[in-house]
Amino acid sequence: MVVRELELDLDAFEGPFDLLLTLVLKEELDLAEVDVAGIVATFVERLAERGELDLEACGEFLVLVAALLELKARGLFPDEEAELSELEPEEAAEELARRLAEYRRAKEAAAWLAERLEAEGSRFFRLGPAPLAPRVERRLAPQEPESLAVALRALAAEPPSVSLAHLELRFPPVSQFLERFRAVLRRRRVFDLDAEVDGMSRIEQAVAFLALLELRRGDEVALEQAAPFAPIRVSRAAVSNEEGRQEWIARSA
Amino acid sequence: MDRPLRLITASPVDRLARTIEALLVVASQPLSVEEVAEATNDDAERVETALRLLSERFAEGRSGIVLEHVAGGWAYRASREAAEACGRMFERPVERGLSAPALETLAIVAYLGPVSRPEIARIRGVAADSVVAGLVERGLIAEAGREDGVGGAIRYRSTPLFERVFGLDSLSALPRLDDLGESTNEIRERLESVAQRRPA
Amino acid sequence: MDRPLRLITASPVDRLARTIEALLVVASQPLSVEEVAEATNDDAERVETALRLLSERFAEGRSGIVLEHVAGGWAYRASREAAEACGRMFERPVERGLSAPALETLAIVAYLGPVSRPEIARIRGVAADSVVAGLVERGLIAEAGREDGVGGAIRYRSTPLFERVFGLDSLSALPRLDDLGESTNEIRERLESVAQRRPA
Repeated sequence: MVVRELELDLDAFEGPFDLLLTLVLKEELDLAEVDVAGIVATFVERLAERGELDLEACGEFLVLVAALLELKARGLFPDEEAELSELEPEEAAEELARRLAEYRRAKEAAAWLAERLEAEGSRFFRLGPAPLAPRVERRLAPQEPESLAVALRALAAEPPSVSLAHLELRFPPVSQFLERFRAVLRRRRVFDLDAEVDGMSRIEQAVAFLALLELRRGDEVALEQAAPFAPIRVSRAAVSNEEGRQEWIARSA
Repeated sequence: MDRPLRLITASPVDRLARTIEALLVVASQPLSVEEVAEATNDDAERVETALRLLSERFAEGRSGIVLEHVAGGWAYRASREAAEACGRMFERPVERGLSAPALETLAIVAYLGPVSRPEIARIRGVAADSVVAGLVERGLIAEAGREDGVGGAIRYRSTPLFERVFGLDSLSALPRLDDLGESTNEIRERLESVAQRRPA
Repeated sequence: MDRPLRLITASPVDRLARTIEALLVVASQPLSVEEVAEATNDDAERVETALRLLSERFAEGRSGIVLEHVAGGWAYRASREAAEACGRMFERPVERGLSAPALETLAIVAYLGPVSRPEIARIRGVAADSVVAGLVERGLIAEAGREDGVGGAIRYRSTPLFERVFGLDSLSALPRLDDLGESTNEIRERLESVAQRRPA
């Protein structure tokens, strides 16, 4: 399935997905008018028609829809994010891409560390002093009492007013839902997506769905839907070594 | 006496000896024959044979690592030949100052003590366990009862060594902090309220 | 080629090697060439020669004690052959693995440190407090001052123990992030290649 050729029939737009992106990037289409959940629904319908899950397409779709949602969320909350709303759409897209890349790199680095830890699991070395080593006495030079007062005054100083708010994602991060769904699946083998996201905003629901796709991509869950728009049923993937390991690690977190 | 060298290298006792060699280099306590036998899944007699073998290899004059039988079992030590170098390595220079976390914690204990770890953590905005343990080990602070009697958190106060290091006759000689509050309680409240506003 | 064995045994480098052997067996941390040179009162070049000699002798497959360069210095560890026996006797430094959030946080601190909890939270999109506390407790990361000097959030860096547990020579032995993932530009290009700027 070619994601860019996905035919959309939305209130604000009719045509292929790549044309929609082009119009949005050119600011000829107001993203606030675009029903992103509708795009997700169309994509899911096409997937369902094909009967098998096209993982490559899901991955590509995930990145594109995440980008759209981020841009849209920014546009919808201009007052809460004054600094970001000052960004040109071009810059916003760039900033978004930068953050996606940053988070992705952190995840890649984490995956590398996990592999390394596994490979170095048989590494044993002494922690602490040797049994027959001489005891070391740590001696401290005379200190200035004033340094204590300085330290306490520093602790009493008003925190810097530099706000990190402009750096925070308003848009709920996919990772939040990943962790949430993993937690649910540790307690229950199966759950209905609709019940889990009940009461959330549409944007949150869409992000929750993205998280599900990501879990499916990693073979952590199986998804079932009896018919388009029927409740999506999420179940833990068949028990594999991988899952056993995940649970084991999760318990020690 | 056919090719004895080859025999030794390939013999299972030598393999056992190599494993014991490894256990001893990881241990931070002397190891008893029983402990080694359990870890290697081997019998005590064979372990003893292997240890004898090792103590010949790791012997004074032959090796820098010397295997010694002490009260609690077997452990490596440095050879006498290396005593001078070891002396130089362990002779730590006098430390010039404390790390920032240690100084912050010490200031809190000195001015607000006796004070508990949870309280220190609230003021600093971070768990205080390892820093407090370090200061106790250095003798700069010490336990001083518990909060609200039995079951409360342990509280800490500064020690006479602390006063000596900082050149204080007593705690009342600490520099004044009138700008922060009129009483210890006021200072404490101010620190806690600032901590709440600090970025996590 | 006269009696080469005798020559080697008596050579000063071998004596130096024996002394270094001894230092390493009592040291609590990996020793840098400079530290060894200082303790042995010898020059760095000769120390390096001796260390090379020792790492051949204490090599995997040959000895239960393995000498390796790790965390910016030289240290012994147990041979892999002995891992099973070690596992029965000792706890691993990271006994029960690390959760996915812990690994992500550790990666951020190792690559970007010193870095504060708010910064970690921004990159991961979820609060980092308990994960950071857990990593500090395991000794894999440690405090490294505060942001903006006075009053800022505490920053963290990875520790030498982290490098040892992961078998890293130094932090620069971590793979470059650019080699691991797509760069910003690539992601942006991907967005644009799909959007393909058709005549609207």
